[in-house]
Amino acid sequence: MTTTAPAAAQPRRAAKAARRWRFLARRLGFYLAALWSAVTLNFLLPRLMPGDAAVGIIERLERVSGQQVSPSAVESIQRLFGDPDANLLRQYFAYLGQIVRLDFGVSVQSFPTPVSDLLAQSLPWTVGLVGATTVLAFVLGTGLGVLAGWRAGSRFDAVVSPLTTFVSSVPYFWVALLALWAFGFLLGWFPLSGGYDPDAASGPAFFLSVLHYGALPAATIVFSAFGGWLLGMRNMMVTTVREDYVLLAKAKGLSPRRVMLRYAARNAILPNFTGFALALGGVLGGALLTEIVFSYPGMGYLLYSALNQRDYPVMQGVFLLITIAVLIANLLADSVYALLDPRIREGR
Amino acid sequence: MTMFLRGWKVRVGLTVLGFFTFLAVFGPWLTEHVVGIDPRANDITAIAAPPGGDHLLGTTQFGQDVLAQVIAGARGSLFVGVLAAAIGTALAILVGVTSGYFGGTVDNVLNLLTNIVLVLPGLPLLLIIAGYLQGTGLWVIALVIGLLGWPGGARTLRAQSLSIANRDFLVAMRMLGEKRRRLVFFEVLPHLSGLIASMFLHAMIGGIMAEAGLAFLGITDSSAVSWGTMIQAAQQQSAVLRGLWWWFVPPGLCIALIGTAAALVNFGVDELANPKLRAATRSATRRARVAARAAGGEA
Amino acid sequence: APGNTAGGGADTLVIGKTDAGTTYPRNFNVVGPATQKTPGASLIYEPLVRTDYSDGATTKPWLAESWEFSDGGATLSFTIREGVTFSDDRPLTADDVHFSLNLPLDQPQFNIAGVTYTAVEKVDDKTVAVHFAQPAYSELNQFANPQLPMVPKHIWADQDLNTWTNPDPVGTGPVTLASFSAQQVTLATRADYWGGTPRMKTVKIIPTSQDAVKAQLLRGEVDWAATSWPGADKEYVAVDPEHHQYQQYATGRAYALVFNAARTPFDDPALRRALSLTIPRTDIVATLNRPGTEAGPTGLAEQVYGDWLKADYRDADPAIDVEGARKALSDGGFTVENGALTKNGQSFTPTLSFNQDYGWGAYADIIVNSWRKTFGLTVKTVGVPSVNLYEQQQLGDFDLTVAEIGGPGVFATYAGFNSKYTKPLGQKAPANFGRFTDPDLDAAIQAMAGTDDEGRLKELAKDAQTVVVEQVPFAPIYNSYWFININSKRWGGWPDPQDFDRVPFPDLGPDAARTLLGLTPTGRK
Amino acid sequence: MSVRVADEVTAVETATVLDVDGLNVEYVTGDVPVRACVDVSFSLRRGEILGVAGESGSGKSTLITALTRLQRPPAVITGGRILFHPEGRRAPVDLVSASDRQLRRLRWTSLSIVLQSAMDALNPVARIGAQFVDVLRAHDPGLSKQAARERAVELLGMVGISADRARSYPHEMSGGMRQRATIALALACEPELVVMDEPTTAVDVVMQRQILAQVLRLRAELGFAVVFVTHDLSLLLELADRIAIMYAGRVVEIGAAESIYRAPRHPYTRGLRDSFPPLSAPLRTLSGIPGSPPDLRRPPGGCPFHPRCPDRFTGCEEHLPVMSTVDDGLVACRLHESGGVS
Amino acid sequence: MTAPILEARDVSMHFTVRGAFGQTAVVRAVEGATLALRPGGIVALVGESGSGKTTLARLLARFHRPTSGEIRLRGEPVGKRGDRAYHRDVQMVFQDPFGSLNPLHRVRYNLERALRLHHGVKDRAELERRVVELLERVSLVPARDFVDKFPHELSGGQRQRVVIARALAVEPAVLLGDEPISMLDVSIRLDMLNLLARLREEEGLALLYITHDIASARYLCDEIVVMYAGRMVEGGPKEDVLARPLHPYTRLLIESSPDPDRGRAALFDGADELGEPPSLIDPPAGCRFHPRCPFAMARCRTEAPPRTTVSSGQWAHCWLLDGQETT
Ligand SMILES: Nc1ncnc2c1ncn2[C@@H]1O[C@H](COP(=O)(O)OP(=O)(O)OP(=O)(O)O)[C@@H](O)[C@H]1O
Ligand SMILES: Nc1ncnc2c1ncn2[C@@H]1O[C@H](COP(=O)(O)OP(=O)(O)OP(=O)(O)O)[C@@H](O)[C@H]1O
Ligand SMILES: [Mg+2]
Ligand SMILES: [Mg+2]
Repeated sequence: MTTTAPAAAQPRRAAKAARRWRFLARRLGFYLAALWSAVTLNFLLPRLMPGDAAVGIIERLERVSGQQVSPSAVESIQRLFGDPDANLLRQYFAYLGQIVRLDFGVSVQSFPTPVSDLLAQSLPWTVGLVGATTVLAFVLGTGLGVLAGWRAGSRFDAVVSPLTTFVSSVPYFWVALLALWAFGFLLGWFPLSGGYDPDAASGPAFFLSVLHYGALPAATIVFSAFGGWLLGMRNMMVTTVREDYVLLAKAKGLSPRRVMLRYAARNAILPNFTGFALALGGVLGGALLTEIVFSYPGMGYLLYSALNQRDYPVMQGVFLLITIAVLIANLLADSVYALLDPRIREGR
Repeated sequence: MTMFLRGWKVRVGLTVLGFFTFLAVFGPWLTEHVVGIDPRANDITAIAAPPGGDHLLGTTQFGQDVLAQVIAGARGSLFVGVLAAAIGTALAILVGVTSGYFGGTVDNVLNLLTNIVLVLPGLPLLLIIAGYLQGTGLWVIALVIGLLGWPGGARTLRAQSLSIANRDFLVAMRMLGEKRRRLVFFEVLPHLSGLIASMFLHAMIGGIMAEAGLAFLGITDSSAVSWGTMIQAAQQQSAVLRGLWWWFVPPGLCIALIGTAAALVNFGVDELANPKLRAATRSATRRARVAARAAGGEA
Repeated sequence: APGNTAGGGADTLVIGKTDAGTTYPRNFNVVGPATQKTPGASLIYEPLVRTDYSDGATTKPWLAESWEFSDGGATLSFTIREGVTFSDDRPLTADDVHFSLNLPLDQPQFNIAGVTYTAVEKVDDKTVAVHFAQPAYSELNQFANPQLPMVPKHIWADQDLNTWTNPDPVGTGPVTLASFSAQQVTLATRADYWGGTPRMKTVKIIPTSQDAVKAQLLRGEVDWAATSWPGADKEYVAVDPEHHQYQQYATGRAYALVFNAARTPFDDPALRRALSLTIPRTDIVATLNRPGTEAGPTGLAEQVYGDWLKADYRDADPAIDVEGARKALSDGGFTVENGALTKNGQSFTPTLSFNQDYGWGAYADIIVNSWRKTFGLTVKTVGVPSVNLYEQQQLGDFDLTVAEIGGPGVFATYAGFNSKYTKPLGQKAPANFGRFTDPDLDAAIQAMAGTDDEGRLKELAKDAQTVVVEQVPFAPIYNSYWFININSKRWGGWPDPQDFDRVPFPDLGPDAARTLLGLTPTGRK
Repeated sequence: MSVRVADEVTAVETATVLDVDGLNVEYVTGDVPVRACVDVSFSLRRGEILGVAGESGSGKSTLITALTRLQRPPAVITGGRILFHPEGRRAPVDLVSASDRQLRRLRWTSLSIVLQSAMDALNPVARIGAQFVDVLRAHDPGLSKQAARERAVELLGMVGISADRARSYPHEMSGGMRQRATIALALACEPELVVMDEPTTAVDVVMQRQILAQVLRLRAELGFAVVFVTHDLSLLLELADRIAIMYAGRVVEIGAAESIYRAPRHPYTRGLRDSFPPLSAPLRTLSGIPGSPPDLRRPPGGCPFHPRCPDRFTGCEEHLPVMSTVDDGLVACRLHESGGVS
Repeated sequence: MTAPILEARDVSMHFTVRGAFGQTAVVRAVEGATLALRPGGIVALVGESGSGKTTLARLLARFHRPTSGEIRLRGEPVGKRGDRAYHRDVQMVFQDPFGSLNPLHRVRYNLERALRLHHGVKDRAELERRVVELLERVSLVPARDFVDKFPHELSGGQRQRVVIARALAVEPAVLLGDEPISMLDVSIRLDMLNLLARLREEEGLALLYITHDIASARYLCDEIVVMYAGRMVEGGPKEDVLARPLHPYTRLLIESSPDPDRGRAALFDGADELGEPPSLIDPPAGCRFHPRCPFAMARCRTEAPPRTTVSSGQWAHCWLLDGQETT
């Protein structure tokens, strides 16, 4: 409807840049609001919920030491972990201050190890395992989805799509259990727990052991995640293949491969891509159960153990980190989507 | 509707869903009168017994009958799935349709809320909240899953009702002088019913899976039987590594089956909404190929 | 090779640790309340005395060569063992002991061991004395607590324990930290350890899971672990009877059904007895895969407390006693109507809260099913996660619950039922969650605290047992054990549960040290 | 052949470029197939514009896609031949049975298409220029990227789009511009035949006029033949050399534009002509055609138009009229069957 | 001439739009439009796509509130009236007959709602009678065959009749038709136009007929108003406007419309370089047509031309007419 006269291009471009900035500012505002909500929620949850950290420690101490924690020890522990009666508002601002300084406090279960140490220890594992598998599942699922959608109704499609439906309906931790049993326990091909071979301390041996240890968890994550991408991509492909521009591309006598990839898939992938960016954001919190099944030393496991022991500082740290990752991924999704789809890029 | 029922996917899906619904509704009656075994009774003479004899699907480490538990578990799992889906979908409708239809400040506020809840990481948050509320029963678990499960749907519904709100027939009815509430319920909502049904099915699968996942982490009502608690119990007793497959395979399989069934029904719903998908089914292609071959055309 | 986790050589012992998550923090701050510390700390830092589970859980010397009560039991002087050195070659001195014992008094928030003495005094270069407010013969075992270790004053004196993680620990134990990684702790044994020289050069501790460790044991990747393995006979021992050992050592504690005596109708001992008599202990241990481990009526395991037990209570028949139970119920004036307990027109539908983290639900089912069968009584089971359950127990917010009872010694076991710990319902009680009050038991405990004469102690212990068996503050279900998994292909010399002087439990510091010292290489890799 | 065409096209080639013979296309859905093109036959000479007019659902788009073998499932060609006579080659190619490779070679270099909605016909995520380069290089692998880009600019210039627009995305251009771009795109490889499916329905009259003027001009320059489909008969009357009228999947009349306007033979053609009120001629009350088009799943027996036909007589509901030659045209109506079967 | 029943006086409509990036812009969709509808009269509003025809109709239907100017119903400014009362007099018919009927409701529902809302008819039999009567008025006979049909069971023309019947159920004084026939099959369009003409005759409705097809406008209406880029450029009795267009844009529009009766030679001449309609976000100053106008003068670029009325009530906004005013 609106056409740009070439002569007016210069001032237009400047105006467009200004608008872009304003847009970015707005988005940033949203992200800050979301972050603030997450932080506040994070602050409030442990305080609104019944029970305190000391109970968790005492219970666990009893279990570990096999001895009843004596009444005087109980008092000591309660003294060590905070004064629950302190002013809530003051606590809140102190907390915000801490967050800004990236100080997540001291872990309860590993007292006095700083939470940030624990986070730093777990982060690479999860990012490595889940990050890689998320990418892999996306590539695999989307690739197969392109094929299935391109030949919708073919035998390949007729077999792959329902099968995938089933596969993606299987609870993934259950698959993980089965895989662990079959390939780890019965066949002994893969280790049953851990992230690497501690004896292969460095160099290529270390790297290989990481691959070896990660193979089974990775396979189960890919197994249960690729189906979603496949089905999504297939349906988008089926819709896109019927678009006129694909028909026209075919009429142009281009090779089917080119039509499939450059015209159909290139357009069909757009919604899947948003999902992908979000999935990347979910990486940190995503494979919790898998990590637990395989005793993989990642964030999920950390969160789980923190949860069990009411280690609030760790829980808060993990949760915050995950939220930040999701927000960054959203921001990324926004911007990369705009890169991929010129209709959005130019802001219509 | 008849077209909806025609595809094999929908029929298979509905049959399986129906079967499990039947189990959920009549489960207790079935276990008592047909199987004849209380899912919680312990047969100490048959501990971790493989399928056969008195126990068709074998027994657990506690001498409890797996078949009876699977039947009883249908109720727990479906209860959580359906309730969570109902809560999530209801909220999604409330927020999404209100936001999309009314627009303005209401929309801005609700949209911000939706987006914020959407970016909060689901499973960890679920875990944390459910963790705080531990041991409080399937109700609470369903509630928590539902309360966190609405934003995606709300976003879709918002977009949809936004577009419907500007459709001519709505404008026309508004010009007739229909009240807003009536417009929303009689004109907008029926249009979203396919989408809502699809959302509900998705949410139900999600709810069942989430319950199982939470149970696996020990966040569950262990005095209720659900497939999730069965898997959890099996895992706790190392059933997997001890090869007691009859204990953990049936509940996992049931979840997979019900998920597949819901997904299959969803295919039908999708195809109903998007004729392009319908034309891309195997039967349609086959029919076309036969016709072409009969005519001898098209190399 | 796949999963070559151990990579242990002929001079390495590999311990698989199943209860500490997937990674270790580097935290040797042993007096902190952390539940996730670097494992192996109890082999580095040692207490003054140890508890001997092969002898009625009595106290035996460790870093203290001997001790002596004076002031009628209100003062306790320890004579420090000679020749003990820290791993930085400095000798253990009375100053170190004084510092270590004084630490919980000095900084009460680190009184994790729960010490009860009120002052510490260095008597001479070899002697340190502690003072109590009252006679404390029975409280000697607190010095065996791993949370009360002897630490080097020259290192610890100027650290802020609120932030210090003690990354490079220096202690008196048989090992030192050789290298640390989040997924493996490597300890080097000390040639100059006061107790002798272990034969291995390194001890590795790797994190693993309860399931994974079984495979690792089978493959010989782990030499030593402590995890319960129902079915180990078939799945493990039978595979290689010569090297695969699955050992059980009674901890002296027991899982018990605890009654909330502060709530009607559980204030009635007749009801408690009726319920206790109909707990199908044999069924439970059968599903646990631990036949023969039913607990006796006193809650004291015979394996540990053999000669402390009253003759009547030995070899108790674990079978349920339907007749006795029904009689007890009607003696108490109870009837069961429509599944509810009824007395004097009041009716009760009790609940049984159990720890759902350990899959206790099925055992709870077994118990309530038996009650339903015997009395027609309906009891609801409620699974509660461990932490919440613990909190509920402290608050007295339960009817019936399951808890582990016991401690090092008869005194420690029964002291927890002293009425002095009871608190009104809704307030946290540090012990005695069932709010049990019985003057006879209180008196027996009081008397035990005031003597160290073993004959007298045994007599008092029997009095206490009588109260417990008759008043039933709790109904013991099954005994608790340390489950030890051993693959002795590379290392021999393990203790035998039939006749042992040390429990080969890796976290039981002094016992673990003694175990290490006893191990001999088999020469295989 | 119209005189006006002779004025504009210097060398009118009388050779046939396309011969459609008994073409049948069905949509194979549900239990009963939709017969969207039934026994369609016509031929097209080089440089000629054949207009195809008909109501919505009469099978025009189906015909256009079938002509280029682009019909989408569930559409299936169930019979007939489409003989394409490439320039300089003796043997015609039957597009119906041609292999995919054969077709691909013919596509765009000999046979191109313009679709109804330009917004949908251009790849939304590729720049306009790139879409030209794409097809140019696909058919001439020797062409350098730079040369292809220059050619794209040249082609766009041909339809009055400035060079800097080559770097635009489709959504950045107005509807008219896009439609002109797709026409330029169709001419990129200088085809002999361009089929156009309502290329101007989505734009308004002023733009329509510009676009059609350009098509006419370019045809004069390049000499391609056109099959032009629309529901706007009044437009065709001005534009086309010959016009085919479709009803219910059948061609009911073909004739020179002039005679279709002045003397339509088929009652439907007449009705259609009278559905367009005049812009300058004196006004009179017009009636259109009563009733509505048939359901192609269950077309009425006999002449498909008979239920709406003002001139029907007994037998129309039973006998399917055959194509008969009447003067310089063909008509399928029993009123004119006496003229003899062609 | 009878008094106008519905009038737009100098109304403007500016939309604020927000792009995908959150930036805002003002679309001047309608500016300074003046229009009067009289009972029994049909006004055709023509213009190319995006010229603001629909927006003006929606303003008249009170679907939008004008940015400036006023709408008068029976000579009174609206604004005090409630929406329902207003819509009792003014109803609208949309372009897409499928889109303006909810596919989930039967014909009966649509008509009954209108009757209930505006006439409070509750009685079943009475409702039934009036529904049948309405269907007969729009020539959907036999009416009983149609009452229980769903929209998808009807052809386009039948659907549009239902839409009109629904509007008539209110018994309005004014009917606004926004391209009511453009989505219909060519063969049915005339039928529809004839129906509208009949309604005007029989009920004395005032009708606004929006179209981009000048030929049909000529066929149906009495008066033609031409819009260009949000502004009215010309209006007057139809034959005058078509035979002697005053504004260059009107001329262009008429010339562009297909007309087989006209010689072909002139038609496609010089059509190449006509340019495009302007952006409404940033419209040209002065006369909005000046960038495309072959007669553009310096003045056209800066000043908007005023309304000039010539004989017989034909008027236009064009500087070429400056000083030719006749009254
Ligand atoms: N995918 C399909 N499945 C079934 N029938 C179809 C399909 N596509 C088109 N048809 C039917 O085929 C017939 C011819 O359709 P076609 O699109 O060729 O008509 P058209 O003349 O181009 O109409 P329009 O003027 O509306 O574009 C119609 O009756 C239509 O209903
Ligand atoms: N709600 C709205 N928000 C923003 N802009 C609008 C809105 N409605 C219409 N417009 C803009 O106002 C201008 C006029 O639109 P309108 O629909 O009135 O034109 P029209 O003459 O009816 O066109 P057509 O012939 O295509 O129906 C267009 O540029 C359109 O994009
Ligand atoms: Mg068409
Ligand atoms: Mg419009």
